[in-house]
Amino acid sequence: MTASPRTTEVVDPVPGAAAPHLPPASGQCTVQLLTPEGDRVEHPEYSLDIDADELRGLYRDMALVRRWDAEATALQRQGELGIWASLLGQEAAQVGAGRALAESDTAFPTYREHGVAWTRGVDPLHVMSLYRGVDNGGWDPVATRFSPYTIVIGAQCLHATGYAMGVQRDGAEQAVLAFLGDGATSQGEVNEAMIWAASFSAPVVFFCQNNQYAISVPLERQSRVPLYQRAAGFGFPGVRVDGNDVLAVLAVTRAALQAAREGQGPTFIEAFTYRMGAHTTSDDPTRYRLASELEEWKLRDPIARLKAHLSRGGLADAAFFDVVEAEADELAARIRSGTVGMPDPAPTEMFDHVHAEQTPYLAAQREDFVAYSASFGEGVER
Amino acid sequence: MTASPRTTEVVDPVPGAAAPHLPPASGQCTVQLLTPEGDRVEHPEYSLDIDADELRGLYRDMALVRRWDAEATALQRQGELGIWASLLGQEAAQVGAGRALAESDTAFPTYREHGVAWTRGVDPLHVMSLYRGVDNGGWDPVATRFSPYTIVIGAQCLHATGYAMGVQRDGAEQAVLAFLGDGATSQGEVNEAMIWAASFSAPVVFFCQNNQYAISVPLERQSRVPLYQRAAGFGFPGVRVDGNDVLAVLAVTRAALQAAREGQGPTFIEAFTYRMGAHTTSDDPTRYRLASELEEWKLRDPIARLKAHLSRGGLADAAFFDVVEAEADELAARIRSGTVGMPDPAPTEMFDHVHAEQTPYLAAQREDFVAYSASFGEGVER
Amino acid sequence: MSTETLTIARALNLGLRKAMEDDAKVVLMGEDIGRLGGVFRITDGLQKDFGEARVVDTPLAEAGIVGTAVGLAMRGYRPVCEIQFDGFVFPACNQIVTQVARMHARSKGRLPMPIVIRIPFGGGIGAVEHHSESPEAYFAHTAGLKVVAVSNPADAYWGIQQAIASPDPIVFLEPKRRYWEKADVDLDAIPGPLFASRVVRGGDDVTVLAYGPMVKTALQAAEAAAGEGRSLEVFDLRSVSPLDLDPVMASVRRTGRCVVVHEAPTSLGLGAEIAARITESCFHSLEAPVLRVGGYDTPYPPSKLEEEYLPDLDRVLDAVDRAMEF
Amino acid sequence: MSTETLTIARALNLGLRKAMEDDAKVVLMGEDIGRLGGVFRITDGLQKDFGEARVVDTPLAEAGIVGTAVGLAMRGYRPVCEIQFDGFVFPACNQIVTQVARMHARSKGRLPMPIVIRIPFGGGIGAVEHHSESPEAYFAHTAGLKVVAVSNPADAYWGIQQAIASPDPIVFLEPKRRYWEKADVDLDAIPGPLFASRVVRGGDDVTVLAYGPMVKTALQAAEAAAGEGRSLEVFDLRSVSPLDLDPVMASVRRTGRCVVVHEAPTSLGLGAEIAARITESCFHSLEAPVLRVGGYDTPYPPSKLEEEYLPDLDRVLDAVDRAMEF
Ligand SMILES: Cc1ncc(C[n+]2csc(CCOP(=O)(O)OP(=O)(O)O)c2C)c(N)n1
Ligand SMILES: Cc1ncc(C[n+]2csc(CCOP(=O)(O)OP(=O)(O)O)c2C)c(N)n1
Ligand SMILES: [Mg+2]
Ligand SMILES: [Mg+2]
Repeated sequence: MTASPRTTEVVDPVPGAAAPHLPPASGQCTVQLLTPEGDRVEHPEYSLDIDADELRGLYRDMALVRRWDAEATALQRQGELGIWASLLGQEAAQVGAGRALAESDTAFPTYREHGVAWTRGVDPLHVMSLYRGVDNGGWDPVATRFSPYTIVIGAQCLHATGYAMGVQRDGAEQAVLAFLGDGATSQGEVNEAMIWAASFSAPVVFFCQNNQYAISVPLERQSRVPLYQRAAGFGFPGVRVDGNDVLAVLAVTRAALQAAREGQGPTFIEAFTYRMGAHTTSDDPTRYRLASELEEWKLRDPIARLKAHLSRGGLADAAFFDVVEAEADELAARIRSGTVGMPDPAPTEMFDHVHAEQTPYLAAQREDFVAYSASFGEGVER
Repeated sequence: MTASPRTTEVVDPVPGAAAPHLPPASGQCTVQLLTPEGDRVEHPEYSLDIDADELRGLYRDMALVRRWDAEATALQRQGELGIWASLLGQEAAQVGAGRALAESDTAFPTYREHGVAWTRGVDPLHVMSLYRGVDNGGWDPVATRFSPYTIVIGAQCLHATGYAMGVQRDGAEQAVLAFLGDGATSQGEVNEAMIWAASFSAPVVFFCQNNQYAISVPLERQSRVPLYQRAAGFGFPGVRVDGNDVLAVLAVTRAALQAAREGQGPTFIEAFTYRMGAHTTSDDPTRYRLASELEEWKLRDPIARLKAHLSRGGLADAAFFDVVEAEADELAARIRSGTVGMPDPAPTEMFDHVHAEQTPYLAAQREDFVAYSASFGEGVER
Repeated sequence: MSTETLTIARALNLGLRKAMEDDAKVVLMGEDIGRLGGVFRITDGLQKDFGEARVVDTPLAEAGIVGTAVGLAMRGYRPVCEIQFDGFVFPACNQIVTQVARMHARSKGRLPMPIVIRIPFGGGIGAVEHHSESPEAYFAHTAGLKVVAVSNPADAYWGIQQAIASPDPIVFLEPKRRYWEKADVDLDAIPGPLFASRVVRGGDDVTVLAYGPMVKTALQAAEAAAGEGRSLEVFDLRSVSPLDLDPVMASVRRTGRCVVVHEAPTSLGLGAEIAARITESCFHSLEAPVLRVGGYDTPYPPSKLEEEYLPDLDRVLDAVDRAMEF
Repeated sequence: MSTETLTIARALNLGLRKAMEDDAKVVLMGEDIGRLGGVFRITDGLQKDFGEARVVDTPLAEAGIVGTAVGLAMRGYRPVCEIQFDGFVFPACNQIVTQVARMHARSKGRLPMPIVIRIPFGGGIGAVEHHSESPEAYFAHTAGLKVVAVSNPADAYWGIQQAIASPDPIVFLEPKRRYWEKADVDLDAIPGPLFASRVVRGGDDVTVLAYGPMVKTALQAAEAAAGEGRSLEVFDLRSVSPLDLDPVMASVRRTGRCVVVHEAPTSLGLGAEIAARITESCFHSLEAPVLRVGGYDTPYPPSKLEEEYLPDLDRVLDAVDRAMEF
């Protein structure tokens, strides 16, 4: 958009805010291997040969994380979580990217990558504990190669790049996957991360889930050109993939990670998708976007798409879907009981990990705290 | 460059640091209107019709600021300045950009834009006072439409963008020119400024003097692709101009500023030039670059180039050059005496501009300071 | 006389609206402040009424918000920046500390910086990391900045207007956990000075100082203490920088005892500066050292522990006891 | 025993070299630290000897330097970041405060952050704006960080090695105006603990506290005071966070008087915290309030005025007089 210098009225629309955010019209340079209708299509650069088992595995992953997400939203409504950031609609982007990782690769998530956590073998309860306010995430980032959730927008991109510089120094054939949102692309630190990755040719892939919104602010406020084009300005490849097509995401991310492992440096992936739910359980999207937009995107549902492909292709039968359904019920039940039954942390926890070597002054504060609590007869464990 | 993941030895060269930084080979997409030999050439997109008076004016500007620069360097050596940042070699970039500004436009410099200051009518002594440690720059930024020197790399780019957003809101037909160096392009804030300028289509032009180095660090550490390409990633035009060709710089900057005034939004200009001197008087370039590189660039001297054009074209005679020479002598003398004779600031100055409305506590500190100084018989003026 | 019952959130919204009506140069900038009205709805309805040029939904970059505000201020505007949560002000640190705070001095007064940086601050809302911080000490230590913290709807309504009208840059701290607390506000009253402290409860035994969300906590403590026959004089400092301590010192000379309360980590929190100044000025009147009740020197904990972390009525009373027994 | 006469700059250079020899995981990162050896030549020769993978000339971005250091630390490296000048640490503020300081707590100890952030700090070198700052209070107020300031070649040599060996993130402050001051350093000595204060001159009348560049100033004051028959006990605090105040308090209980000296603005400078703690612990022993000698609450002034701004011998003696006369 171009602002007329003559009037202030049009100086600052959120450009395109009015227009609904529709999926890229076919024919646009977006990598797709599975149409919204579930038909397999070929792409000149990105092929994927994948067997029925793997396809069913991807379906199962997406179905289970969606159920986890629904259960978490319900638990928040019932007061069992402080807040929840839903991944609804982004299952293909997250599962596709997560499954593209080799075991020895490392991922740096935002706060919404529950689907990636799942693929890394992170126990959902270790994510729930963060949103319940028990801790800042209970999983072991070293063992899972899945770094802590990062809430300060974009900060993890520099961590991922630095980690990748470490991988280079170790001479290891590993890659790093940095997750970020469309809004995050405006943070200075995120752009610095791309500048560093290019300068050092670090083995890091920036995986941007463009879900069209940063809370209420539409993509157009962050960039007036497609996000994947940002990378070229920094001197490395950018590619846009249909983020609701798990196969395309898997293929594109795999290729980028492999290139990184081979020393070809960074890639920026824009996974074009849609946040079908609210930003978080505290948000009310009706204030800033049209219901029709959501309806449009429901036709591109990432799970329905793969299900159609599996069914029509005879790659999965009703029994399979029933089993997954049952698994989902089990998972949901486990998450519910595990969350509700989660013990509160020991109050002294807050003192115990501030430093690797605690200072005498903080140790004294801890002692005072314990004594003070005891004075109320509260049995604070030491 | 591509790092091999197998060895740490090649992980981190400053790419290209070894290779000398030569001017762009002709044939590259660099706008040039005057060859190093002083021949006028045409460019399909950028024409400049300029009369002999204006040409001589540009020569005069460049000759005078170079002389000012030389005098300042000498004064620093003699202990009259704390430090000096030389513009030697960048006269064409600065004078060309400065003369492209309309009177009502506004410029946001770094700490090296003495040539731009000159074109804005800033008294050289008001720049000298900064490097002498008398103040942070003595000129009136409102009257001169030349903002204070900014030493924190890149910070001024956001100021320029915000100022341009103000211009939009005023519905004024004015443009803003933000200066930055090649190193500055790596700062997050600079990239944010470009993102904002694009998002709001603000009337700001980013004028980057790529003088090949950020102190000792060569351009290749900041970017592995030409800097002007950065802009495309943000969705606005970028152009590279021969920074030692004052005519090309003038034409390209004029066009970009006019586009901004007309509401077409930002442009990024990479003025490809060379820092012929040290980073500052505290720096020793022999530690990090080859003498041969400097020799190469001397053949592209921006002033010699225009002088050749003026002489051969019969646009200026010996008398003219003598007059400018004499003017330069005068200017140097005025700068020398003005600098050496510059009074120290009143100590109480440091308290007087902290706030527009001074706080009682700071007023009290000031009083105590005055009383304390008086106790030594120092007559501190109140 | 028109008096309305307002929450702090609503009072801020009305105050911003009034400031925008009074001065066409006032521009609001921030993430999600337009269409959404801000995550706390403080700017609710303002973009609809004042347009997108005056209520700007910005890209997601705090340095950008504050840095462009500097440029707008140079152009004669009065930008009001919203930082969405306290924990997200740090990307703007460079612009705030090296630019906003110094432009007036750097330009010898030629470039005033009438910028307000609004920050919902403090804990107690059960939020995740970075949403419950108290960063005021960073700004109070920064020469060139002024810092105020409001505690009630009336100060919110008048304070935001006074801050916007001020020629100096002001970090304006809003007690997010008190956003929804109500009080009567006289919209015709003549407001007192912005940078003045205020006695909110008279007393004789101990002088208790607080600001922002802790004022209510201090008042609750005073109420409880009264039950035990102890009378606390409670001050709402209101301005964190500059500090208005003369009235406080007069009180301390009377009571001989002083307790400072804030949520920020105790080490180098405002309590440190206040204790140092009061001790220097009231040395011979002090019966006990100035005691500090603050957050522990740890990162703000996960929300299940925030009640243990945050100063509360009991911790204030405990400090009062220690001051009395000293 | 091998004793060498070293400047602080040279001692740091040797200390860094030793640390890199001892541990292959040590990586230096910063602007101009490779080929140039840093603007102060602290890393002179290290890239030549250890290669470009271990002495990294970075792009011009402080957030990038510190943010990538976090990632390198997660990968098992021990990054040592050089911030070229004190005034340029602010772009890294977000990474330092919200990431470096908290990663260990966030991960419940699973992700230690053995990161050293070297900052040449303080004034007195006749520099332009942003080259003479004292930002230590920002970091000392940040839970999760440790902050040390060296004052002499021996502490520089051992301190930098101890800081690099520490599992915790440390802001390492180097007194730039003292870089070229010499002293003998015993390279075989067994160094004392990093986080301990030290008496550098014994005395009975007033306890004077300083760190970094002000230690020399305090000692000069003590020398002058001795001439007037006044005996000052001078402490080099060495560690700014945590503060090692027990020995200081023992001294204050003896002298009854205390003066704290630093270059940073006085309001919410380290002097505030130190005064508050000492007053609380030594209340009944104090003959006078703890007095603070610091920078004024103004931006660091143009260099022609820095001598007026910086605490010097006379200002310390003036405070000592006031403490004695109280
Ligand atoms: C530095 C910072 N500023 C502001 C916020 C508040 N905030 C949380 S999420 C969000 C929007 C992020 O949008 P995007 O990057 O697109 O990710 P998404 O939530 O859409 O997945 C904002 C502004 C934050 N967490 N960090
Ligand atoms: C934020 C910040 N970091 C570091 C510095 C120290 N410094 C001063 S100039 C400079 C190099 C700038 O290079 P460039 O942007 O290319 O401008 P040039 O000096 O070449 O004109 C550096 C690192 C600074 N001034 N600001
Ligand atoms: Mg988004
Ligand atoms: Mg340069």
